[in-house]
Amino acid sequence: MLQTQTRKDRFTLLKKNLSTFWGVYRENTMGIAGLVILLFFALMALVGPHLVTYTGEIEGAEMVLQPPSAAHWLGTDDLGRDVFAGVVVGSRISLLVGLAATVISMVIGAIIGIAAGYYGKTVDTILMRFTDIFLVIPWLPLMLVMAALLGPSLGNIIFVIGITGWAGTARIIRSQTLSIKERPYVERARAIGSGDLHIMVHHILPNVFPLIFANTILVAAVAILSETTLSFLGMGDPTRMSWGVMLHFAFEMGAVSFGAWWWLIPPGVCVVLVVLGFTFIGYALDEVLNPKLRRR
Amino acid sequence: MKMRGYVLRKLGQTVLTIFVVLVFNFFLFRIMPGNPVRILIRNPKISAEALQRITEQFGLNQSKFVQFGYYLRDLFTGDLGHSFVYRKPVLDVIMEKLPPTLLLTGTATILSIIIGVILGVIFAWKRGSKLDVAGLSLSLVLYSMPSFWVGILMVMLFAVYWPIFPIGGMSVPGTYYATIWSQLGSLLRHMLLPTVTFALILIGEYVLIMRNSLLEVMSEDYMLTARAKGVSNRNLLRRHALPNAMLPMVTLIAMNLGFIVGGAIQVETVFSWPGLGRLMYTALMGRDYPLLQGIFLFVTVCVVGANFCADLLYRYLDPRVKS
Amino acid sequence: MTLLEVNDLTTYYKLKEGRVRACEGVSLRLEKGEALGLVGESASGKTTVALSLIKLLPENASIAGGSIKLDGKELVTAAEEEMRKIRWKEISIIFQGAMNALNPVRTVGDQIAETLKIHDKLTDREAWQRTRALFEKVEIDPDRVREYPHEFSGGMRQRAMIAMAIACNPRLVIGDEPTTALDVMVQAQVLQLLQQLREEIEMGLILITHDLSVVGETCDKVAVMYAGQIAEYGPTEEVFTRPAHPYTRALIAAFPDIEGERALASSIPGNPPNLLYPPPGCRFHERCSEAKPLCREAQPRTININNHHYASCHLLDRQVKSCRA
Amino acid sequence: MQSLVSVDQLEVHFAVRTGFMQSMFGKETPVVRAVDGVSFELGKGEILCLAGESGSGKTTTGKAILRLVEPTGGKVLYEGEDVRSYNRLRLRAFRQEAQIIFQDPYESLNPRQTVFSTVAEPLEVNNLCRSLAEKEERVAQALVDAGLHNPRELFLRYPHELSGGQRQRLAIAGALVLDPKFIVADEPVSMLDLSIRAGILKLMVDLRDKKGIGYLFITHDLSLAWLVSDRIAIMYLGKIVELGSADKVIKEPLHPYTRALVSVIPTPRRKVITQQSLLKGETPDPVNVPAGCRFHPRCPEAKPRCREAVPLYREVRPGHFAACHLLDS
Repeated sequence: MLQTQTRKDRFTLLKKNLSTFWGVYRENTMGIAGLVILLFFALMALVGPHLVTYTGEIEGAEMVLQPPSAAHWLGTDDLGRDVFAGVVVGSRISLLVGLAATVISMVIGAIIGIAAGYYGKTVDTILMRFTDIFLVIPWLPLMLVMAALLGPSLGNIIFVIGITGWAGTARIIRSQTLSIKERPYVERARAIGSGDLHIMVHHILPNVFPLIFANTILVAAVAILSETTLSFLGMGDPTRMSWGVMLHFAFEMGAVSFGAWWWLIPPGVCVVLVVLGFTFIGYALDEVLNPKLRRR
Repeated sequence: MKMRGYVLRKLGQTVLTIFVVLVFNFFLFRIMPGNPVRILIRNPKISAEALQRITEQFGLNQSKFVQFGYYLRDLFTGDLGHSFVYRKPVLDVIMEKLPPTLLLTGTATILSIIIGVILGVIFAWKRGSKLDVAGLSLSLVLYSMPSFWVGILMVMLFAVYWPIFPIGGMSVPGTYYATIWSQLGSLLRHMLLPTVTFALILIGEYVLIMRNSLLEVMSEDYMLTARAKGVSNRNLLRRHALPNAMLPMVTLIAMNLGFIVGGAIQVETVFSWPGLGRLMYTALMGRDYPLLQGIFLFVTVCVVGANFCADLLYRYLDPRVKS
Repeated sequence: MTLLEVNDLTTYYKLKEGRVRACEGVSLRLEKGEALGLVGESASGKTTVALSLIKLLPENASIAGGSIKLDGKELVTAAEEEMRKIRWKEISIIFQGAMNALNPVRTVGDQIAETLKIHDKLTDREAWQRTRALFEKVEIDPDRVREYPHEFSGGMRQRAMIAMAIACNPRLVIGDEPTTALDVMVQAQVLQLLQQLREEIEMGLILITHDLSVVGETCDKVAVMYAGQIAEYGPTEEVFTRPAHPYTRALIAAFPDIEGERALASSIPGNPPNLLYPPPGCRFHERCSEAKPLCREAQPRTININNHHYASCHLLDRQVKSCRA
Repeated sequence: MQSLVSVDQLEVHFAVRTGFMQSMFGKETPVVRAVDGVSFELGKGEILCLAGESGSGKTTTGKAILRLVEPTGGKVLYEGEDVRSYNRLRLRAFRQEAQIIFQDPYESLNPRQTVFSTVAEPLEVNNLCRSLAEKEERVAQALVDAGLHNPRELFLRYPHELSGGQRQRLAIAGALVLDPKFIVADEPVSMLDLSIRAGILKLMVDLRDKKGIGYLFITHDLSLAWLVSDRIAIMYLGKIVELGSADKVIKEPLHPYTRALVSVIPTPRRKVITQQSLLKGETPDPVNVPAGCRFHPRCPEAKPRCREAVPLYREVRPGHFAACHLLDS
């Protein structure tokens, strides 16, 4: 895409593209809100765990399941641990799992989608049949079964979420590739003697990329939700605190009937905010990158 | 003729999908390292005859192909194995738990589709208004919530904080109901909270899709034609926009069947609803592999079958789909 | 008798960047049963004029001024309820892409019968009977009324659109590029059909097109639009043989004529202006080979050249000339 | 005139895509006969026009010559060599000399490529430049040749920042940079406004005069064909029905189909269309090609023989070919 002559030109062009993009994106309230939310949580995950102490030691029976107070802003759990500190520490694992799984999904989805769309015919038929099968298999049971068989660990949960989440992406990218493949500029590229690889790298990829980008954001939202759900259902790594693991323990230890709302609500709110943040950005990108929608 | 070809093709795809799921399932539970059968055999406390029985049942002393044949034979005779926890055939356990699940998911799905479509239409029609913005934001928030967490909030609010509804289950254990009506009333009271939770989870997405789909349709040229023809607003919506806008909804509802299964697992777990979803959670917690595998297969085949029906429905609704 | 009188019609689109002055000060007049051609290049505002006439502008557009009188009745101020009765019964419209202008999930006949039921209050049976008759009139096999748009060929869909447009015997039909996407032969067939129908039922026709020949073929009068304004307006023959505006002249010169000389005409340099920021003075001055300093400063008046032939150009303005002298 | 491209009985048949099940049950797959036995010669520096309605196979013919669509039969000779026998390497070399310009300047340019990249790409793909300076020089020259002055200012622009006419000039520059001898121009002006068409056409004719480029000009517009081309070939349902010098074909057409097409050539000053009888119906689908003469179901002069025998395509008058039974008296 950026095969323009000198490094200086390349830089000028990059600046021009970014400023055009930012100029449109900036106008989008939703997009800015999403960005602010995500920046906040990214900061929490990066810096937060160094600022709080979250130990698994019992601080004494009187400190168990305490409602919020000045000492414990969000109260304590059944082991007397500070819920606020748990939320901060958990953010790191939750985001890590979500992002890592997203990368797996997107790489698989993009490769399968582009290959199926570009090569067409038999390759397409086989890959898409396979994708469709993945699309109809109920997603949570599949993840649960795989997670149960693999055993609870951070790597496994990332693998399970990543490996089950690519099908929708592959479908979307395939259809976009199909439509780009038929554009005259691809035919023109062939007419000047370009090979398949050149066409895929210089013509298909740059034009599919905005879609991959927008889709990554939405897949990330789903991945975070998946992590929470799997961990809640007991498939998470119990030694690595995440929002989902926290909710699992809270539920199993009867926080609901005890009325320990301070233990149940904060991690949930965090999940909702992060997912909302991703969704907002996804919607905004969709609007920015898809001018047809912009007028609404 | 064309229709028959279409049905045949879709049927072929469905059968293929189910076959792949079977192979996948076999692979998952028999071949993968650390698979349950191997764990079973490794159990040092296992008796010699039990080991013999298992070896025979799964054809462990024979080739993988023969094992797969055994597996298929068992499936087609309805033998999904024996549950460790319930000490009963897996299929029996599933059938026992199926009706409560169907009751809950069916009610919630129908409810959410109706409400979702209506709200989506209203928001699209009044796009840009305060109502639209508020509805859209709420839908997005609902869509972003983990399903189980919505359930937990509902229980905390309406069963613990204000104890209006029972905390879970389908009935009060050990109660004798004098009349069918009192039994039904109790059922309704138990059902309300999980149903509403379930519907809330689903509505968000339906509203968003319906609204977008309708907006898209309303910007089409034929809608301009219809307006130019002097069609009244009511008919514009009912006879011109909705038939087109409902098409993506049908696809979505079909695609969502898998999501509904996922929702059922979470909602039933939170509300201790005695259905398939909670059964799966129990199987997971108790590492009851035969049961887990049975539920997974059963649910997948149901969803694949339902998708097949949705495809046929779509074909019926959209005259443009050619075979 | 005057069927339609448009005076000083002005329509703006609101965009984030500002106002798009898509149609400014447009005045037209159409006698009963007359055909008027509205010619212009892409983005010259012709479709905006059409949509303004039936008040079906997109949400971000509105009529900012002027009047539209149909049989003496003012439409600009008419309420939506009233417009709904006028639409199709009095003014109908044929859109460009008939594939998209017909609802894909309803049969073609159903969509035509619907209009008859709405406006002529026909029963279901009568409406379908009329629909079959209309199909015959536009030369489609009436047995195909129950087919869906995708089962029709491009030409047939456009014929069906025409059948729909004349269903309620409107007094004015607006054709927005009705033949553009069609093959030459089918285009000719459709034009011929329109001409026949016009002779049969006395309807006024406003034909919007970028193709001068279509206008020459079917219209009594022509209005040439450029950048949202009418550059020249008059009887077709007169305008095409003695074009007064430099733009019209260039446009006609650019049209290949197999009976003329076999040589490439020169094109008009430059591009039409962006209507967000239209140039001051005459909107054509940047591309005009005869532009004078005045053209850059003042908007030209509309000059009556002779009987019903008008053009907006400083070069034709005697007052301007005499001032100079 | 020396022949640059010579096409002999070119055929392009597509199998209609059917489902897996149908092909498994051995149903016969229908074939679209998009191009069905087309022959013509194009001289060096000649402009030959392929004219016809949509579905006549004119675009497919153009693409098949460049092997952008693989021909299923017949021969294409480029400077005496069979294009169909080319291996990858030779095909690449051929494609440096034979270029294509597409109809829609909005679609034929990659929206994410700058003007420079668009024009430089052919050079890079074929490794034709040793230094950056040389590349810049050649790109700038091609842009100037295509009528885009001050080329260096345009280098970093994107296609959407250009006007329709500029875009088509950019597309032409992308073809010119390789110094082609042969260009297939597929409806190069039909998406452009009338007022900018003439400029593009003039550019193309000038390039022929200056550089001796031969054009296969594909269009549906006969008056345009008459204006720019030396000879015109009229296509109907995958076959050429008539071929001759531009003046002869337009002024003295032989084939009834050509006559019908010529009779509806629009002109702003006279009413020609609405005052005559027209051909009925539309061009049929190339899946079900009529037997005998393909045009007979719509031909106003059809005889019984036309329904049975395929008419011979032959030189009726010197340099003027046609395929019609009515001409074999």
